[in-house]
Amino acid sequence: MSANIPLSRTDFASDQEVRWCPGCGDYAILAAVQRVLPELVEKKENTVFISGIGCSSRFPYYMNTYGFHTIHGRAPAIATGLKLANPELDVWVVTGDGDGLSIGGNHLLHALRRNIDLQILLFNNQIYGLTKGQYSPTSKVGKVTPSTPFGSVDAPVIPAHVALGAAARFVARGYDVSKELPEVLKRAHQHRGASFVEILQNCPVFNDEAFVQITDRKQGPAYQLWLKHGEPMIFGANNEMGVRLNPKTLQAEIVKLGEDGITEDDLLVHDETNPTIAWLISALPGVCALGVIYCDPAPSYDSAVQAQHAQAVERLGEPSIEALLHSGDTWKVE
Amino acid sequence: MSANIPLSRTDFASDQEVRWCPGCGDYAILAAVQRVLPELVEKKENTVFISGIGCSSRFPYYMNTYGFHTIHGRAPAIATGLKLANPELDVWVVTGDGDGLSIGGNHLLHALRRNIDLQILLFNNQIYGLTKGQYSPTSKVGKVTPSTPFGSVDAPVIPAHVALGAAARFVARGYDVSKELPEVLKRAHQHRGASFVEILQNCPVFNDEAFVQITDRKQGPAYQLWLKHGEPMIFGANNEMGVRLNPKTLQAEIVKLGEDGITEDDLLVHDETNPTIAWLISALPGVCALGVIYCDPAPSYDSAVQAQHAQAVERLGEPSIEALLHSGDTWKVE
Amino acid sequence: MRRRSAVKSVDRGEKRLLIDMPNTATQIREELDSVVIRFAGDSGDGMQITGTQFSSATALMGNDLSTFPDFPAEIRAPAGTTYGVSGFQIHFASHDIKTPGDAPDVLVAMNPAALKVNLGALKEGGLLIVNTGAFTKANNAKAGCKEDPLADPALEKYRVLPIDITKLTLDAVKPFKLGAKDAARCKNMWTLGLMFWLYGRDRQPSIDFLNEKFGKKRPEIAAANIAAINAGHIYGETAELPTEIRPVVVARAELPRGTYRTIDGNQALAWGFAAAAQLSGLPFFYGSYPITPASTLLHHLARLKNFGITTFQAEDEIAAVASAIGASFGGALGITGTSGPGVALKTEAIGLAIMTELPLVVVDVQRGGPSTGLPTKTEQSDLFQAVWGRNGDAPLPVLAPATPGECFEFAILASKIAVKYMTPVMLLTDGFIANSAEPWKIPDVSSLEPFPVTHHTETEGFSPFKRDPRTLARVWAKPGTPGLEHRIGGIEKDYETGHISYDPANHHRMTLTRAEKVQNVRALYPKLTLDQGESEGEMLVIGWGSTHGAISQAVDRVRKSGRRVSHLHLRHIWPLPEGLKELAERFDQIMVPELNHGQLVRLLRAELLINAKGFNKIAGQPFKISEIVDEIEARLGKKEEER
Amino acid sequence: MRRRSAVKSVDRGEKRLLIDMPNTATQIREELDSVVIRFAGDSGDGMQITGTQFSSATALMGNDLSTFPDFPAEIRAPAGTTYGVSGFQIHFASHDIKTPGDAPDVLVAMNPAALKVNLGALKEGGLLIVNTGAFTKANNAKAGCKEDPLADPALEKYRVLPIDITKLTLDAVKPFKLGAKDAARCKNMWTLGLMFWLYGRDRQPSIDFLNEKFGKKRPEIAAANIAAINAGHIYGETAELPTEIRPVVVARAELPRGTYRTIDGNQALAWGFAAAAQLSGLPFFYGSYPITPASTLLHHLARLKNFGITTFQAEDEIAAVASAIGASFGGALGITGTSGPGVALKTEAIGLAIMTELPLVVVDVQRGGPSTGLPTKTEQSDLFQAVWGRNGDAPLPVLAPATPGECFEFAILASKIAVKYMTPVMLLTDGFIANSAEPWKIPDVSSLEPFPVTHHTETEGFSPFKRDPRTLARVWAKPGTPGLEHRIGGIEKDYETGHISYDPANHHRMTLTRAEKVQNVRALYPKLTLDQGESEGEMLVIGWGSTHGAISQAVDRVRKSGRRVSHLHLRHIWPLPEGLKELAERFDQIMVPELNHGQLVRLLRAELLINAKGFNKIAGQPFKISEIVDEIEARLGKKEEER
Ligand SMILES: Cc1ncc(C[n+]2csc(CCOP(=O)(O)OP(=O)(O)O)c2C)c(N)n1
Ligand SMILES: Cc1ncc(C[n+]2csc(CCOP(=O)(O)OP(=O)(O)O)c2C)c(N)n1
Ligand code: SF4
Ligand code: SF4
Ligand SMILES: [Mg+2]
Ligand SMILES: [Mg+2]
Repeated sequence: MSANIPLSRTDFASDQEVRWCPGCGDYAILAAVQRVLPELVEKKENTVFISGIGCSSRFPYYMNTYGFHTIHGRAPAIATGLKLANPELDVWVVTGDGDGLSIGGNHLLHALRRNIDLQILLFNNQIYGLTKGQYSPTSKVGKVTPSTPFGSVDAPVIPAHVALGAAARFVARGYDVSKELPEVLKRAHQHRGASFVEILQNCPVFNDEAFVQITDRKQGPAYQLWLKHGEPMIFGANNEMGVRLNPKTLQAEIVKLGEDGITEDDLLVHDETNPTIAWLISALPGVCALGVIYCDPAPSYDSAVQAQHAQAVERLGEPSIEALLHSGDTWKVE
Repeated sequence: MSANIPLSRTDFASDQEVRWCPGCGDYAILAAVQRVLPELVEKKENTVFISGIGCSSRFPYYMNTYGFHTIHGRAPAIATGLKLANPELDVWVVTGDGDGLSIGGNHLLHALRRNIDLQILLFNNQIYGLTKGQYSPTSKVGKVTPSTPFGSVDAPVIPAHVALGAAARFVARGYDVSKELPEVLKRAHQHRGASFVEILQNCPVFNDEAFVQITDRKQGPAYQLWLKHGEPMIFGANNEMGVRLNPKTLQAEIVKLGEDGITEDDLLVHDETNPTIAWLISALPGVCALGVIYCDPAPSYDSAVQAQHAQAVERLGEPSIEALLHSGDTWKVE
Repeated sequence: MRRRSAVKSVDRGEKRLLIDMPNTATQIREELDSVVIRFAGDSGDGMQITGTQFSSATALMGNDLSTFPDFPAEIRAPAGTTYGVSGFQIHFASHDIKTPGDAPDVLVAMNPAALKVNLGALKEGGLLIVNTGAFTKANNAKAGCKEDPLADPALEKYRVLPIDITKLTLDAVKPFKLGAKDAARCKNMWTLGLMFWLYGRDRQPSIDFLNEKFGKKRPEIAAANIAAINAGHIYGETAELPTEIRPVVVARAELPRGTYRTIDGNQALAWGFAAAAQLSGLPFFYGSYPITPASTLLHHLARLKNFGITTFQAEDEIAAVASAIGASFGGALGITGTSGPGVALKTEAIGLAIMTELPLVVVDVQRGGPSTGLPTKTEQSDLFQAVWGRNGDAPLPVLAPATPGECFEFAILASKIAVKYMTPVMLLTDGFIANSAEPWKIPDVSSLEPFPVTHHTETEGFSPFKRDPRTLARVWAKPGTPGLEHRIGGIEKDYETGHISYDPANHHRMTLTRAEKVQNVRALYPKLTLDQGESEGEMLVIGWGSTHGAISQAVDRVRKSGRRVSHLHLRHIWPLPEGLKELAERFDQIMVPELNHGQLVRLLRAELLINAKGFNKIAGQPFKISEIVDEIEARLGKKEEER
Repeated sequence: MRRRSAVKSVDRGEKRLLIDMPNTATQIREELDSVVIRFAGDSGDGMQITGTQFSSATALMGNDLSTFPDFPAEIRAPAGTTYGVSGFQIHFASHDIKTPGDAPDVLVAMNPAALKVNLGALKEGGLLIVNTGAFTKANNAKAGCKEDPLADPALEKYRVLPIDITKLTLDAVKPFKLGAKDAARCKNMWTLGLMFWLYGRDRQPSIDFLNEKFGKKRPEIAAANIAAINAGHIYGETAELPTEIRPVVVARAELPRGTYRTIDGNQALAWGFAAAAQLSGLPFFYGSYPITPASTLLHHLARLKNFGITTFQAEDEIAAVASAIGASFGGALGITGTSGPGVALKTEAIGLAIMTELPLVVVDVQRGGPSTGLPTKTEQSDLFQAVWGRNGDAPLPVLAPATPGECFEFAILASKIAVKYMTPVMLLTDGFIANSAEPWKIPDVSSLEPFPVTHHTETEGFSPFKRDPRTLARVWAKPGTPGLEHRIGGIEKDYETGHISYDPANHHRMTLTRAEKVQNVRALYPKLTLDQGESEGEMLVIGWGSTHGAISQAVDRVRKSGRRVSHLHLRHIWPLPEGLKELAERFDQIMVPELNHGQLVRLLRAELLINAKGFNKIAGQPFKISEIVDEIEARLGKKEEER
């Protein structure tokens, strides 16, 4: 507990046995978080994980930090109160595609809009794991599940789009077994204000290989566009592909470098602070943007609340209940 | 009630006295709806207005159609059930910025995502009218209200962005006293699937002149960009201004035609079906996009549900409770 | 014995004034014990301001008083309609009073609609002041009157004073060159001036109020309104009023020594919570979503930022309670407030607070239900929801102050229970308590007992569910404390370790423990005492909440007629106080008047197995004293000796 | 009198088979009246399939039976841990039985964790079959056993049959060249085969099941599993088992004539609703959000699209109930289903349905609470929430079937009440009813009484709140009907016109009317009848819901010992049936066993003022018969003649 001994990965592992199914992507995410936290955190006691309900939301039990496994969908609202009451805490929210986008969509929206300084990690496995496999708001159209035996008929949302629509100031994407995940988490942590990170997560039991195209060790890299601020959007196993914008139609195209005389100069350059680019690349056809999609900091709600409190004391003076009760009209009976 | 006599405006006015404050923008919206409905509707009895709670949500009482003044924030969910149970109805949802974006944000998101065939009209007065003037999720930062006596500190959302983030397929914008409002409503009605229409609405009592820059009879037109599909984005009192896209930075600029040799050809051309354009123009600096921002139809949820039912009957045959109860393993005791 | 008290000095914020009694030399004042006045007009007529100004002036005169504002659900219903009528009733007296009065002695009707809606309430022979200027054909029509309502023979039962207030006001404010609308709006101040004259009230406080409100930004408005007050006053002094209309004097009430102010329930709650924050030494967090009639609690608290009070207008009631739970988890005093429909939405999250044993106060300012119901009307129909309305066995303490003033102390008590017992607490008030003002003796702040909370810091043998053996409260270890890192959640937990446990016996034990902990709260209750009467008799009337005044007066009346009736007012609904069954069994009958369809009465029957019988009014309106008197008398029947 | 019945023919979907009794010539079968077996293993061991297959085979043999699946909250807890243990208990007998049994006669433990968790339950002298192959050092450690649990002297109290099922299974399935995992997974079928031999059950249905399930896609899996069944069976026939382990025969139960199937509660509900849709002629809409243990109701209904059933997986419980209300407004039969925390969320919207008087059925499949509680365990702790858990005076009918089979008829009754009385109805079941299967005599569909609903179409004198003078139900006029355009909402409405009304007297009247309408529902109740015993005596045991079986058996036992105890099972919780108070008062004592902290008991005391006393178990587990027997006996004390 002394501040001098640097924290290590094991400091963040609780004594509870991890109870996810064998092969669940949640294990890899847990490992990534436990690995990166020692780099980010000085005082373990200031770290708090708040979750809703779902397989993913079991996360806090496995972290040897403060934690609160709350109720379905409400984690962002509970985290908001916690952060406002105790602004020096480092508050992480862990949620799922059902918890965060189905029942909890509105709280997510408002936590992002208000720009509360939270790291919100949404484990997207495109399914309800804990309740045994019903489809979720991110499941693909036609998904056959116990509640949609003839296939689902409603279109999914793109979590990054929901976040951008909610006026989020930090949006990123990663996946469970990716070695870059800790780096993405680090960026989210650095950002003051609400950071939204979608983490693609495999559920081997109810929705196996939903992201295999992207996450496959061998084929995957060809479909991963790792974003770098200020750099042209290049991807592919041999960095041979790129993203180009058609300025007339405002549509993005996947192009091959070298073909038809296309060079790096023709490619779209990533600008983290540009919301239109963020919107566009969140839903590229045929390639998945990963890393920091959008980062354009603004003052956080909690810091503004603190500032208002300080101003109030300056303007209205130190509080006195006595004076409060006697404010306005009073009279004496003797 | 005979189908032969065409319906008129007064057919849609109920016998209830309209109880909004004098000068409330809701009157103009009511008039616009009552004016346009006879053009859109053949059978008045098939028209239903569903609302939540708020001044705006009193709307159904004044329409001589079927109506349901429900509970705060839940109108889209109730309308969803209604439309699924009775697909031939023409269902309109009336909501406010508090009803639709604060408490009801999640139901709005999912009604849009699912693409239920509803017309959703959100009366945005940037305030809670009915509860006497607290700030709303669309109120400007710094807004002083009874609940924010020192000014609000959270950033508002842009309703059109919320809708686009929710994967809406039709997004439009109008304002209360605009003469084009009926036309916008007509387009919303034509669209099969969920149509989202934000209507800027003045609340003279608690948030007077919130939109006066845009809606002012004289100055207003200079700030109104009425969108036309396939046409360059021109606006201004004398059509002298335009919107140009900087293809490098992907940012929109307001330009003056003729200045620096700028011609119509340099301007961004509106494409209703392009989500990136929709995103960009929903939040232009210095000018307000009005009319149809986005329209890119996809099969509606309700029609897909109907199709599945028909297929099920085809595949599984006419229903028999007798057969159902005897399906699987049974045995006889004699 | 109370003394007839004297108002010595009046402290108006910074300023100190001496009241000079209005000059009553010109006319002889009628001396009355108590008066009930109802101001009624269009929502736009400013009746609520007239009412509150008249109340302040009356309080400053040393009368006891009680008020009842009654306004429509519409923000501004179209002018002149009956559903747009706004009313404000005030009862003031030279003795201790507890209700805004049954039937008004005086009705001020500013337009035909107000007359139509309120005339039925006026006492026979009562004084009716009407603004004839508003009785135009158009206005009569808007109020749905075919004939001229002033020509109605029904008026003959009353003493009618017709005045063209509109015209007299416009004349009075002409010098200030206001627009037509603003000029007409001064009518209410003209009326106030007349009433000030009639009841010998001092004008200065209202003049100060106007100057403060409009002085800086629109001085001409302030000046015109002040002129209107003065004109109304002069009119009273000089006009040749019918002789039966005489100025009135109501002597000072006998009130205990002390400094007084008027206060309404939501204000008292806000200040009580601010006091609780200081007494506990905890940061204070209020998460809420606006809803009538609870919104003003948020508004009051939002102004107290310098008290270290954080208010948060959440996106809905679920987020509101969730944020308060989050704040409590973070070591703050987390509070949330709403009305019935909002409590319904908070139900699931309250269960989480029960399960995780976190402090929380949930204020329910009840209104007419079910569903949206009668949003601006009062009712007591959320008791079931408060005590029993949750999934699972989910007990929590439920408190109910009886008057606006008591809201102050109950905000403190609720907070104290929440942190001492690590439990959510439900605090039930209602629209009537929230909105009506009463004179309130300002408590001596130094006499309020601190209950300092220190969060747990000891790492040795720590478990988040370690309990205090006496209270059964678990320890409160807040994030940020080194060495106490732990996880809690809504799943059942092991009694010892606090880890998740699905063990059957453990669940049984934890359920009993949570229930027992809530029962233990009775250690903080005062001894059960009757509000009035002996501890045995013909009938015990058991009430709760805002019906206190009406029941108290009714029992008083019946007792004066010689009946052995007592009044017990339950301020602690759950757990019920000890000794209640024994007490109740010493009475022949038990009557439970409630503004609902019978909720406390069922709780009492279930818990105590006593044959309590309900007396129910579900009209969105408080009880009248006479309604309760009549019911008691009917149930008692003739007195024994008369039989 | 029931006859000892004979299973004549078995109808398995299309196929018709004749059961050939297993050859028992080689060994003499022990004849038993009833047997309780518990299968226990790791979540990954497939114990639920073993259990259901054994149940089907047992049902087909003509035994009466009752089952109790008990699985962990984790989807797949790590293999070998105690919290990952999954259990399935089956009770079958030659007589009518009603519970899955108290203590098992036979325990099958597939690994050390399963042994550790379940051994305590096994009857002394019971048969313990253990898979020794799983008792490795690593597995012992995972189960938290330091010593070899098979060496534990505690085992001496039981008849232990150690078999290396793992090895025997791997040997049996070797020819099919499965991967190691798939091969090991056949263990449960080997065990099933052994148990089939032990109890003389037919293997064919399970073989058919396997062929159907895997036959097309993975025929090798089907073949291996079938081989495992056969190998287990052969092992029983040929292995030299200890002589005290003898094959058993349980004679057919006496069951009424008819066609039978097994059914669990959620399936019965789904089919009941499908029947209700046909009987009423209404389109059917089910809006729901997944939650344990209610999700399978959604799954069952989702498959019935050809019945004109629309299912809608909403974004949350509020949207689920809201969509059902919208559907009802549109003229359909709107239903929603969930568990306790979901009902909490639906509270506000249910109030809207009460206020607008729209038909709606809310199914609450109760689970352990409060909050997230014990999601996969059973409890009866939502009764308060169902009856009283809403803001405002908000009554609605509450029904509670007692068995899985009764869910079918109660789904129909709830739907009928909803549409006949234009009211939401709460239907309470629980995790136990939802998941456990019982043989169910398939009702004669033609005997189900239709209740055709025709929506209102008459424009003459129409008001949406026009009431049927008998039932007090308002008319149901659905959008799309010419000339009946109208608006409804959550604000109080005028009794006559249905327009918004803030009138005090009207609100009182409407509140009473809504309450009276709900009371009128009793017209659809059957006459109040005891489930067992005379209508007076020493004790009346009043139960409700899933405790029926345990109470019934317990009362039966106590009665056999000569005590005058009767059993009343309330299936209609609100309003309470008529005649209940009179009946209850004819008993010396009233005991109300509940799986909660005392909810029905309080309702009975409050409503009837009877001195009912609770008997409560809050352990997430059903009552054991013996627990109730002991409690009854303790309360009765010695028999009079013995005193
Ligand atoms: C109020 C409430 N409704 C429903 C549930 C049941 N429930 C638990 S988790 C869950 C969905 C989980 O999906 P997701 O958030 O994607 O998490 P995953 O299990 O996939 O990680 C649901 C519906 C609940 N616990 N509480
Ligand atoms: C559950 C619930 N919470 C809160 C309220 C109180 N309430 C009624 S309307 C409203 C906000 C209205 O704002 P908006 O939707 O913008 O409508 P407007 O009045 O501005 O048209 C609120 C908070 C309520 N009726 N129900
Ligand atoms: S069900 Fe899926 S998401 Fe849940 S623990 Fe298992 S593998 Fe992971
Ligand atoms: S408060 Fe505002 S929004 Fe409401 S009716 Fe009045 S003017 Fe319109
Ligand atoms: Mg998921
Ligand atoms: Mg608004």
